Amino acid sequence: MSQQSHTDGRTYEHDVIVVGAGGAGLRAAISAQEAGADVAIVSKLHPVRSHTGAAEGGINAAIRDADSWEDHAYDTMKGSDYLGDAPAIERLCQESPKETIQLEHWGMAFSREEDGTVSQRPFGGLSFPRTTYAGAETGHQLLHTMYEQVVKRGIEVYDEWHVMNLAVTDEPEPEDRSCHGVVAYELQSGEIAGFRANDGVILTTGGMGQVYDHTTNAVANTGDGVAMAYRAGVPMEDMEFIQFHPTTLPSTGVLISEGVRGEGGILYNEEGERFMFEHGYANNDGELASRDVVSRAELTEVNEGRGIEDEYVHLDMRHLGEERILDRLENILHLAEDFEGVDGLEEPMPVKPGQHYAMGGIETNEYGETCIDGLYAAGECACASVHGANRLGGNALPELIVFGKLAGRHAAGEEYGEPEIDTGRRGDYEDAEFDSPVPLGEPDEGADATAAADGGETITDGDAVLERAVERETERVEELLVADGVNHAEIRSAVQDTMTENVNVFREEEGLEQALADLQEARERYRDVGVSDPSRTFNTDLIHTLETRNILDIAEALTVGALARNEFRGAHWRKENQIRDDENWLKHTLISWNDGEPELWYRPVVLEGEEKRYEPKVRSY
Amino acid sequence: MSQSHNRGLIEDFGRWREFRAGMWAWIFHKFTGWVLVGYLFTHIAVLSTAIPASGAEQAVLQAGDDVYTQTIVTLEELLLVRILEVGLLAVAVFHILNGTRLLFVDLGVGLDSQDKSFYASLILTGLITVASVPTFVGGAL
Amino acid sequence: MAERYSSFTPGGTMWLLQRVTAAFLVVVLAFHFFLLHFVNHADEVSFLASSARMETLSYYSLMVLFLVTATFHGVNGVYNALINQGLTGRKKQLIKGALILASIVLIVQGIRTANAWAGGFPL
Amino acid sequence: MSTQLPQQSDADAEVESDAEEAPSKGDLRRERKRQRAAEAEAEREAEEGERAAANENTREILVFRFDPEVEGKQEPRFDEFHVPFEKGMTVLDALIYARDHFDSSLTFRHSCRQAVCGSDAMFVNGQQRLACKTQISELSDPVRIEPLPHADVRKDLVVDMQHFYDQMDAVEPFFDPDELPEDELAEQRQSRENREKVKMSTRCIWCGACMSSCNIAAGDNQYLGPAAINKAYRFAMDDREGEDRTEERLEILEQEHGVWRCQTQFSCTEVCPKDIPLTEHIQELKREAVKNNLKFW
Ligand SMILES: Cc1cc2nc3c(=O)[nH]c(=O)nc-3n(C[C@H](O)[C@H](O)[C@H](O)COP(=O)(O)OP(=O)(O)OC[C@H]3O[C@@H](n4cnc5c(N)ncnc54)[C@H](O)[C@@H]3O)c2cc1C
Ligand code: HEM
Ligand code: SF4
Ligand code: F3S
Ligand code: FES
Repeated sequence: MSQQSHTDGRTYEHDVIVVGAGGAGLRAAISAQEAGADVAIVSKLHPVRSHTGAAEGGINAAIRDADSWEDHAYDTMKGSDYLGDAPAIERLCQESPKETIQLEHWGMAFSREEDGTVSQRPFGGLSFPRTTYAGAETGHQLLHTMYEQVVKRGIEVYDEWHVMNLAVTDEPEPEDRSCHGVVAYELQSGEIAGFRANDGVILTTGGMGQVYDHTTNAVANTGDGVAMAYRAGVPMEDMEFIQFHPTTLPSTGVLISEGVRGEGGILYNEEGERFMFEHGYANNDGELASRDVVSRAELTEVNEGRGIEDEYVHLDMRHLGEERILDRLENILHLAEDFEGVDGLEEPMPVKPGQHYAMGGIETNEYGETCIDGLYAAGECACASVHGANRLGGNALPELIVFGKLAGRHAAGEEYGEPEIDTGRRGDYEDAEFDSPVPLGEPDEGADATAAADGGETITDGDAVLERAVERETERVEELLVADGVNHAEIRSAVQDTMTENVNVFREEEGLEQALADLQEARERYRDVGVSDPSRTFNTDLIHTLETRNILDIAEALTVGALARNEFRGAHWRKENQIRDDENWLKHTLISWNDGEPELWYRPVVLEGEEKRYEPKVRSY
Repeated sequence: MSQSHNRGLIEDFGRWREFRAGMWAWIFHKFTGWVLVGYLFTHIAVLSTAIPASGAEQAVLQAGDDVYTQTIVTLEELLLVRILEVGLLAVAVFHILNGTRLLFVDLGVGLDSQDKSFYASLILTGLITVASVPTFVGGAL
Repeated sequence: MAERYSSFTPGGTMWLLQRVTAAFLVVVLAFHFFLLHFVNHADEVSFLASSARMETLSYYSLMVLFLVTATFHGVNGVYNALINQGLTGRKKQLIKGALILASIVLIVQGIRTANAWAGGFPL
Repeated sequence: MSTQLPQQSDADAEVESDAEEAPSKGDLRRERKRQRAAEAEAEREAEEGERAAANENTREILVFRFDPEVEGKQEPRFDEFHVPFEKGMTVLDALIYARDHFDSSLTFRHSCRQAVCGSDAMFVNGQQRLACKTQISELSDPVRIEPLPHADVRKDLVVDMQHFYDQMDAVEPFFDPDELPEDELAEQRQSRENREKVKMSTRCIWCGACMSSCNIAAGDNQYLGPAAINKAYRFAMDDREGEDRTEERLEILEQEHGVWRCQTQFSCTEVCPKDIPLTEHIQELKREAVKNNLKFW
């Protein structure tokens, strides 16, 4: 097979290229097309395989007369522990009702009330039962409904094309750069091709759960979009805020819905103690305390030697009675049986905390724009900052449809007013004083830097930039395919181990520093990585190797953020300073990739809403 | 490049060991249906000897010496034919019973116990066939 | 995209007829077997006995109907089975023609036989 | 079965002749790499044997291997792996273990690990199953894992799904009501009963297990297949769509290769990991179609 057949691949050209086909990507594509653009979706998975399909709970939307978007915004801001940006939060809450009903108009099979209207249910942290749902499979219904609309509109989908990099010009300042397309690798054929985007590229690559070894996220959630944008110059925002869900099955990370505790399920440690009460973690709410509290309690039990098999605790629902369980929690029985081999009617279910959601991501404003011209992001990979330090259940799905739509329209050329949230090093920001105990970033400095740093000339022409990007990626693949070296799986599991060990629910300085050292070592090893499968057909070995690089970059930024933020806010807990420190930390963490090295800086939170300012209050429920 | 492995018919059919009730029912119904059509054609062919026979003298007919009667009697004298007839009965009975099962399925009745009704058809076919052996194989040879 | 259906398609009709004939056949086939194997034993068959039965109009018409339905049911079944195996295009048309021809021959031959017994159409 | 595009053979021929003319550097390197891969393979097998002997609690999996490009894998074969058993281990876990520890070229689709993405339907011990939803403790040793039957194998356990997707697209799989409420904040009403009726049909995750298990779909490439028919059912039965639209949907289903091809084999219903009563839905549509046709008379 000649090398040629793979490198001189075609270039595909569209107005808007959407990377990813989860809820956010599909919504972005539909709205870009409605705004008149020729749009194409490029996704490493077929759209219906996206992880949006896993969401169970529902979509928060103030659609009832007794409810209001202002209340939703208030709840969200409070839930975020005052680290969300008000303009983004208000956008979310204002547009969510319309977008949710839009889904209904597209036929989504929501659960219904007697009078035929869609049902809503209460969810943690909400002052009104505004979580609109479709059984326990809201995400599945949402994803499929939207894919149906994509089919209906004949939007082009390139599925099983893994996007490897962005084609971004290389002006010295990221704020001056522009994005002109992406480079992607087709799994089936091994073809590497350029996708020219005349108007814009929208990243919607979803979560990054694979940074941890125990997660509710999919294997494909490797944060590719975040890492690509990061290396192209867009800062990562608030990466240290990771939500851990307290009840996931130990062997797979499959989520056991909060519903079990809601119905009266009880958590026990190895000694059979109901530790939430007996050890005083939450004397009022017990098992029903908020996610971060329960997660911390479980881990404390395990760390103090009262965990079962030193790993997990038991979630018992047997006392609810077979009838009630079958009626309301049938799905849970299947999950426990299928994924853990446990019969929830006969024995307690093993559970432990697992990574669930990344609050942080690609820095964007309230329209989904990044600081690079022509580059947008939406969905879990983005951080317009609606979730701040802690996401409320049911707030991610509205984020997909609202910001997906806005980014799509914007990329297709529709004008919005001046954004109120700044991106990049513009407006108000401060540089951080941060001394890393270990070297960070690329071991051989500059390897991944822009052409300017390579000594080449600065390219600012769109086609040339894309061409160069394709060449580079082709070279990279060729090198990986022939290199004899370390297996990506070893590196990946080293990263996951240290992240789970040191950057988990509990974080302390020593552990975080250890993690940075381990990550640096992993980076060293990654230099010798090699792909042992020589095939051009469906080479997942290669894809996983590429993804591992992204995981490395993200894990590092996440740890740097966690080490810098010495306070306890939302999901981020620090041993050294177990209080929320509004005086010093009412600001976003931003990390930029600066010629192969992460650079930390901060931006104040925007608490000014359209009409009022959200004053930080104590977060208690 | 985009080559792929087509496993072909042989491998597909090699999976018969992994068939489940509904598939067996399908295969059997198919097979019995084909046997029945085959029989229908031969049956009419054999019966057609009645056409030349109808031209025969009344006496010949009385004596049963006509082509038609002779053909049938000769055939019936062969044990093999008798045994084949039992087979035919089995085939027909199965086809009828399973056909009835299918009719119910088409009406949306008893879909949940489709495997049980298949087994029931099989067992009943067996019973009826065994019960009919004396009538078929016996009788004046 | 699979090709769109345009005008009235016989697909459903044939399917329905296959079921209707099947339901009819259950009754008649059972009767036929019973009459010719249990009531009258097969080895006792003779031209005259057959002839005697065939001379009644009701029996004659039942048998002709039986023949027609069985032929339709059987041949349509075979045709369906072939389509299920992916028979298409020219080959399909050819086989369809052949099957129709065979059915006609079968039915004509059957009726001639019946007429032979009945000594013409029984009136 | 032959979902392969005809022009591909030409493309292959071209590539081959290219390669013959001047074996590029890349080819040479790849050649060496293949050799190394073969050596590593031998080593791995030896190691694995030792491991198996040392560890009592392992499970043996037999995995179908095929790669059109890699020498030694062009002829389909089965590879044997011994993976340490853990409570709760699924077939997918076993495959991941084998890939990460023994042979990183072992290829299969998977993503969610929780039976919602539909990537990993496979033929495991004689039945179409989702690897991630199948406890290995429930299977007899050795666990035999093959790609979905009746689909072209691309590599190892990866099959070509394009044909399946085409069939899904053929039924116009999208909601299409006559009219919508004027107020963009007003929902269309749907009764609970009606939602209940379509509920099961909306659960499909496009895994293709049903299609693979159906002998009719195997024989007749044009047959819409159970999943696509079920998708059409989901809309045809939804009261929010208008009557004319429902009729159009029935017309699509009534094509020669539509619902009539189904011979009620039930295997689709049996293998569906989402417990969708596929046969029932298909049968209901047949009756609806007949009723609809009778109106013409
Ligand atoms: C178990 C679970 C339950 C949840 N429940 C809820 C809930 O009840 N309510 C709620 O609001 N939220 C919930 N969430 C959160 C929410 O579901 C997710 O945040 C959201 O679905 C993410 O959607 P997305 O479109 O951003 O990404 P995804 O749906 O993950 O899609 C990512 C897409 O990007 C593509 N992609 C990734 N990398 C590349 C690449 N390199 N090249 C090309 N394509 C690429 C993938 O193929 C995929 O199509 C839940 C999450 C989980 C895991
Ligand atoms: C006596 C009652 C009978 C019943 C209830 C019956 C029922 C059925 C039914 C329901 C089918 C359709 C199966 C499907 O499409 O899924 C069928 C198919 C068939 N029947 Fe019958 N049938 C009967 C008698 C006969 C007779 C007498 C013949 C022979 C002439 C016959 C030959 C066939 C054939 C060839 C098929 C097609 C089989 C295939 O799928 O390949 N049947 N039958
Ligand atoms: S109907 Fe069931 S088996 Fe078929 S594709 Fe859908 S989920 Fe899979
Ligand atoms: S297996 Fe096939 S024949 Fe019908 S019942 Fe299912 S589609
Ligand atoms: S991995 Fe998603 S269905 Fe099995």
